[in-house]
Amino acid sequence: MSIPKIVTSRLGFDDSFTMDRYIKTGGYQALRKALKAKPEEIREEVTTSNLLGRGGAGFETGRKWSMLRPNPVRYLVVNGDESEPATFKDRMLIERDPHQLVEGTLIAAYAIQATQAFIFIRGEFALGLERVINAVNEAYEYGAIGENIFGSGFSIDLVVHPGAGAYICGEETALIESLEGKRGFPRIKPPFFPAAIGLYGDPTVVNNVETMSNMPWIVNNGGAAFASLGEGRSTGTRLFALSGHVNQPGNYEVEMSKSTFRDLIYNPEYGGGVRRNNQVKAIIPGGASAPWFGPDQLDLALDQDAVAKAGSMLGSGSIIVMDEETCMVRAAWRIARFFHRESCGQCTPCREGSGWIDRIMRRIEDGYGREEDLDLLMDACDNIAPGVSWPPAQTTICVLGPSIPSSVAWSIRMFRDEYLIHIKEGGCPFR
Amino acid sequence: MSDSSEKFNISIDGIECEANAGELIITACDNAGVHIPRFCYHPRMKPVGMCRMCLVEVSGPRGMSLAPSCYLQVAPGMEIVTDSEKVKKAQDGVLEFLLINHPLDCPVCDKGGECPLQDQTLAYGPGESRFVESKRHWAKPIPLSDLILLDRERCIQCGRCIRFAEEIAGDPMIDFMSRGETIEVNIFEENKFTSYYSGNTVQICPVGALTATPYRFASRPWDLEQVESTCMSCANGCRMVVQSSQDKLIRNLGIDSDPVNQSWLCDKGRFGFTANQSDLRVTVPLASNEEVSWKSAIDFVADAIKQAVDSTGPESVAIIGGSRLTNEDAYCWSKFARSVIGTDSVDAQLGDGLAPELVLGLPKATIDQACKAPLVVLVGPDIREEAPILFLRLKDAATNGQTKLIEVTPNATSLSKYATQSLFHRPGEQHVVISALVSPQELKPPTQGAPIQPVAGVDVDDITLARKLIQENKDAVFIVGRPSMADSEEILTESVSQVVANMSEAKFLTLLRRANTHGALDSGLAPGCLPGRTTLDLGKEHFTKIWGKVPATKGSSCTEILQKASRSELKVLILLGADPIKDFPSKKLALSAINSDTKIVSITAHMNDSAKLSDVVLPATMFGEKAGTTTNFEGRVSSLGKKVTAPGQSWDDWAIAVTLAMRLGGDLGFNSLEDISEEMEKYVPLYRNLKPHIWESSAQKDGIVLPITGESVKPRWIDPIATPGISSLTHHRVALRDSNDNTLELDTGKTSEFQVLRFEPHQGDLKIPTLDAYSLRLMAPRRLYDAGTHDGPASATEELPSILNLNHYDLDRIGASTGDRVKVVSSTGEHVSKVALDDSIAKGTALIWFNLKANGDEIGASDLIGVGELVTDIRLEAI
Amino acid sequence: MGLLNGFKVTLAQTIRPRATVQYPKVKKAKPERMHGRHVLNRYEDGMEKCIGCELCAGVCPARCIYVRGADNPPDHPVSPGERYGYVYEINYLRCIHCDLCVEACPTEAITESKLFEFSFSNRDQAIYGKEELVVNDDGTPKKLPWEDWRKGDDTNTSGWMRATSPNGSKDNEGRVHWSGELGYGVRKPEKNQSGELVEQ
Amino acid sequence: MARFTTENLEKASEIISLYPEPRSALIPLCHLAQAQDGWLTPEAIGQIADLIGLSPAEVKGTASFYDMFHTEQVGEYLVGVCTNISCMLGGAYELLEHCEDRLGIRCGQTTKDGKFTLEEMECMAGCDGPPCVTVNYRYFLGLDNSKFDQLVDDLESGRLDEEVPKHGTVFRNARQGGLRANKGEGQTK
Repeated sequence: MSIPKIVTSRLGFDDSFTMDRYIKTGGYQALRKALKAKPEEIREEVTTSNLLGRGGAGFETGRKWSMLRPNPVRYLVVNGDESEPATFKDRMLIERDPHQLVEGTLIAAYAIQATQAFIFIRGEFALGLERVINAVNEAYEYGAIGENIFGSGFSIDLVVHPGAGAYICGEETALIESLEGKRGFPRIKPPFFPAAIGLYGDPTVVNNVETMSNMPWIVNNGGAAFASLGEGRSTGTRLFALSGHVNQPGNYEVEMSKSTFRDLIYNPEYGGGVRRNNQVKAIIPGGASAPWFGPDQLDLALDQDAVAKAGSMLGSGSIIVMDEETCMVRAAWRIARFFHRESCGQCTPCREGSGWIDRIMRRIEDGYGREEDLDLLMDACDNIAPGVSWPPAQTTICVLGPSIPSSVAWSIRMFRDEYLIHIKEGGCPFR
Repeated sequence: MSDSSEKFNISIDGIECEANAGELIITACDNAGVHIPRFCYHPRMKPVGMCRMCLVEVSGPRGMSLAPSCYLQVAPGMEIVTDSEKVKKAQDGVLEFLLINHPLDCPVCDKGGECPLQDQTLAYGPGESRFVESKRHWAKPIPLSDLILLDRERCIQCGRCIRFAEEIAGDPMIDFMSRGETIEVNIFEENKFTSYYSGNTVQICPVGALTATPYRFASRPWDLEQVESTCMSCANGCRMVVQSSQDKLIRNLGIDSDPVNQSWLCDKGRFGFTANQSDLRVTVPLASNEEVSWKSAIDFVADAIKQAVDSTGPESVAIIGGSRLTNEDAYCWSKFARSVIGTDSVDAQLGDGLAPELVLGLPKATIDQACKAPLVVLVGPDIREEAPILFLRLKDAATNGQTKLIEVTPNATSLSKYATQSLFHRPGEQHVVISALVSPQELKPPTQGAPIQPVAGVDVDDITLARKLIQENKDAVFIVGRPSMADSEEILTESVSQVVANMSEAKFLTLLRRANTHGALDSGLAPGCLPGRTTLDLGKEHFTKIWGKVPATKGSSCTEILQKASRSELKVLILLGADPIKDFPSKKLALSAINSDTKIVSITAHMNDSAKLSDVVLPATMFGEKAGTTTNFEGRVSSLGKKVTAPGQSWDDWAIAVTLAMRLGGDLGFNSLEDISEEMEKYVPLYRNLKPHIWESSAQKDGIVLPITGESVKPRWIDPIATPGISSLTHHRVALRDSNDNTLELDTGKTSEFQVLRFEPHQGDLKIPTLDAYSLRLMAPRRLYDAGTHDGPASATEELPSILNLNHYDLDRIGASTGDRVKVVSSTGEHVSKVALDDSIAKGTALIWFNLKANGDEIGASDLIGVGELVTDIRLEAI
Repeated sequence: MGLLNGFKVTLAQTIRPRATVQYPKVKKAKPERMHGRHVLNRYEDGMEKCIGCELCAGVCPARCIYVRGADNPPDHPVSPGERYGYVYEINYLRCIHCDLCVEACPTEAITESKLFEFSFSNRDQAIYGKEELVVNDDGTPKKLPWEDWRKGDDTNTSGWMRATSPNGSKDNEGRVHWSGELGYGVRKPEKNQSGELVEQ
Repeated sequence: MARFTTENLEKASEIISLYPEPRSALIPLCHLAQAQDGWLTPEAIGQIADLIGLSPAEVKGTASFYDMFHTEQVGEYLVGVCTNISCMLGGAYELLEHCEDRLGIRCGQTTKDGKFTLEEMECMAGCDGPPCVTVNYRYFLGLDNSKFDQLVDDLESGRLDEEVPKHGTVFRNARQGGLRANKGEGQTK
């Protein structure tokens, strides 16, 4: 295949994270180019590229920028708090190509004329933090950050902010709260849309690490070149994090819309097939909060809209493959447990509901389930996200609430028999 | 919430109604009489949308969807559905979730019976639990402070307490800890929740998670009785309900009174009822500390008065005190003193207050007016220590409102954080700063080009900035009070003179310490004053007609009375709930007066230092045990409720006066409380139209500011979930609609009978002695909790030692360090005290909190203060 | 004939067995569900069941019960949990033995024995306090000198058949809701009750 | 111990200067305190509160929200085993059981010698090598039972000292100096 590597071009080098290698491979040229253009030209390029946010929600980056409220102070915050289960693409970009991230951030900061930029990196990424901080220090020395960058008259400071271990801080308003030194409680929207009232009450753009890493390429090659890749709204390439029962789990950059889930799982260049040549039982196409797909949907294209139409989402671009030897109750329970542990505790349905669902699921898995538990689970799910449908309705401040029912409800819908076996046999048949 | 008066139509459950722009859906529904269940929402705090109980269906761009009504604002044409199946299921679901981890120990829980969670579960919740797993467990109640206990199992994480502490009180000593299902409210290690306002968190807790030790397990809601009343812990006059069980006061709860306390109470007021049950209560008449009958006690007092009047004239009988009394008591005593004894030597203040002409004669501002004013100038003490709820109101005005705040104080106060400008001046030189701020002349250097010297220790730049603000806001509200007991009241009078002379539009709020001082002054319990805010000269004619007799000349003030007593020129001194030994600024004078030949009669509810040395002690009823009205420092009259029977043989103060009068051959003409209020209404123009039935009308539950302007007060609908525990109050709008009595036939306060007292600015020239390099100027401010007998035993704060506090510079100068003993020399003599370091105190200044309990090597501020001195300067010597 | 007609009823009655007995010389057995003087029960470990919640006082139509709760002393707890009945008084001059207190009690602390024969010579005596009401260590009621206890008066106290349907569900009808492990007085089911002890 | 060293105090004020509002420095300062002491001591919380103008309760409340801050002492090596979905599919629970046996402690406990604390982690973004194990946030991917034993041996013998810094130290480098760009008009709030 001859699709360009947009964000993973340097990953073949062992020293991909160094300034040396970065400069040798054309680093900071895009920033120079961008600084010569007008900010609105850069914004135009990005709008043309139709780059969708790579964080999960998939919102057009250009449109997000255009919604910023006019204000003397504007902030750019890069969301590197990657904690979605089975998502590990940002960690790779942070650890292996920090300069690309820094350059992308600076381009974006220039484009939106930010007054200060922050890169929020998940606290657990110790190596990543060290490398990005180094990259930022080097970039300061190089003159790429700070006052009058490359003599362009544009000045900005870039602060690397470590997180401290809370999944919820990936939610943009929680991330802003956390960056303000508060508990990572998501804010209520309205009125706290970051573009209007964000960090310290000023308009703020929050973008994902992968989104930022795409910036240098877009500036170098133009938005149109980016838009020519992929199909429809899903343009460019995208990093997919493939994990679970595949022979070669890993991050793979593929052109959007052109491949299918099957390609990704079975292509020897990518997943290399399912372990022990087993059959695929189910896949989770976009992180823990996404509804599940069965084997019949493997031929769906890796296209944001196509997947949405099929009733799920590409989300953060992580694909979890489960083969026929997997206990679906256990898999669904583990995801429910994750949300239980990561609920921030603000809204009642999420705080209490996640714990309850965790406990019921565990009971079923341990063999103490009752048949009425299935209806109970569905009803509890319905109370957290009325309708238990996709996209979910919400009774909570943020979307973590409606994410809880997803794995539970879909596993019950798809594998009700397996639940009943657990209940009738008093335990897990896979153990 | 915006003040915009724009109105538009919305539909609630299919019924069209009007809503104000910027209003929250939940408020609009409340106004329409549709109740939406809620837990975290509190009308006095910012919405957070945490509990999700208030979900309703709202029309939006994507059709009808569930949305929390507590933070969404109404929009024109909005459709709101509060009773659809979808909404009911959501409410049911949220309650089921809340009950998952909530223990069902309602029979043991203090909230059981008045619990919003119980009530709303019954109304909106599931009938049965589907939860079979085990609940979350925490250690049962943990103390957050000596007063507040927390049961984390019962907590539903609504965050009301935390938000109150941070948002309203500004004391963020509690916070959420941990995350998710294990989230808990807690304090940091050993830092107790020692806020003055901690009791409010108990009141607003929608479950029994926070309980207060004085009420813990003491009663159940169904055996409580309640009466509306007004707090008499300070002169702020907070509205509250007083609850009792088995004829014992058991709990006070704040009423959401819009113009006064907005549902908050300070801990002193909230737990003040414990003073009613104090061991220090006097329950029988005592003569020479022996129990006697009322008859012989009255005989003794009457004989003493008669003898004194006969031998040395009526002015040899004097009365001090009156702030504990109701307005009716005060009027009765005023009449008794003037018409029966014939003395004008009556003083409700103890030399620690403000001159009557300041309190009665200045153009007044209400709390509300102060909080809406563009500029408030605080001239005086730390108001958190003197009027804690006024502090909350001002803090709110400064942080959430448009009010700018300038403080002119000797030291940093609790308001400094929120003030636009803080001018910390040398104690005793306040009037110099005020003069620089308000006078038409700008500050000028002594000679051309020379730098301008600081004014009383205040930086010139600060003065200039503050001056600019004041000159721009000529209608500023001045809050004035005594910053320190060591400064003479003349200093404040001088400051006020400066303001009045230069700013004709300025209004004043006069801070008074004790509860009904204002009412006592209104009733003429001050030398040279007569009821209705008039003077002896102006009102003599009128009151001679009514009372038959009024003294010819002005009597003595408290200081003069004590001086006369110490010189044995006084025969009888009646202490009307006063304790000069504790409260008079100079202890030396108070002691020598009480220990003199003068016969001392103490009419008191508690055995205090002065009562112990009195010849006769008469037991009086106190707050909660008597009805009547009281007047706060705004001049707002509000009603007092009688809830319990007074212990032992205590009498109402008015009854004591009536009996004494009869024994002395006079007749005050009163047989009941109603008789007194009737006479006051009839003959004192100030109280005109203040008929008893007014207190029954819901429109005036917040009290009425005198003089009555005829402005009608719109009562609030009181959210029962915001303040659980108060059984239905007639503040409810429903009740108002029903009432069609003509209570608002109130007239203007103009008087046809006599002229009222007006404050005339003095052209005084105070000569404050210059502070010499070897001396320190004493500052003796008061704290909320002091050694006064009115305090309940439950105190949220640690006890401070009564010792000398100095900054490190002065401490080094005498070569002492914290804990050392030093010799203190003042005009009253030599004393020994421990010292402590406090760098918030300015150089050259020493601070002792006034009237704290002094033990061992400690010193009371009143030991050092002399009489008739403008300021108190002291010298220190190392021992 | 006419004469006898008039005596017909009387004569018919004279040959019937007598319904009255020579009380107090003769005493009839008391009905199973007789409500008499209260007892305050204990758990088997001696702890009092009363938690001082005042629900009995709240529900009492005669207002004859006075309860005050207090914090359990941590070293010598009187009842399990935080709170115990510090004061418990019943005024028998007012009590109507309606058993509503028994229904209201969340811990089955108060039940009624079948004793009704007690009289007082002064009003104070009519007010029973905890001293009189709390059962002995072996779970039997205290028998006070002025009370006339008969065999069976202290067994089958009323709690055993209280609340046939505690939460209003008909499923509970006919089931014994005396909690099995709760101390003194585990009862056999009454006639027509299923006899299944509900698990706690 | 407990209070910041002079050097760290300097770092602390440097960190505070990076942000428009001091409160933002809360998390970095807690990291700094933890790097110094291994856990977040009450004294450190008190000092951080002073530095950024909050009450200690607020600092503790905020810090306790985050998993990485320990308000009680933990072991020198914080061994985290991810058991989230991808790692679970890769046998994480089986490995976790082995870890418990090998270290002789249950999940969440600390060994008696204070060396190891075992924790069950949520997804650490190491899904390409399940099960993912981290020691003081340094990754060891694709471990099986014997490789884990080897890892424990290496840690105990100090062979990994370079690679795995002492507990609490998340990152070993920091930004030097404060802000360099001119604070624009709007930026000083």
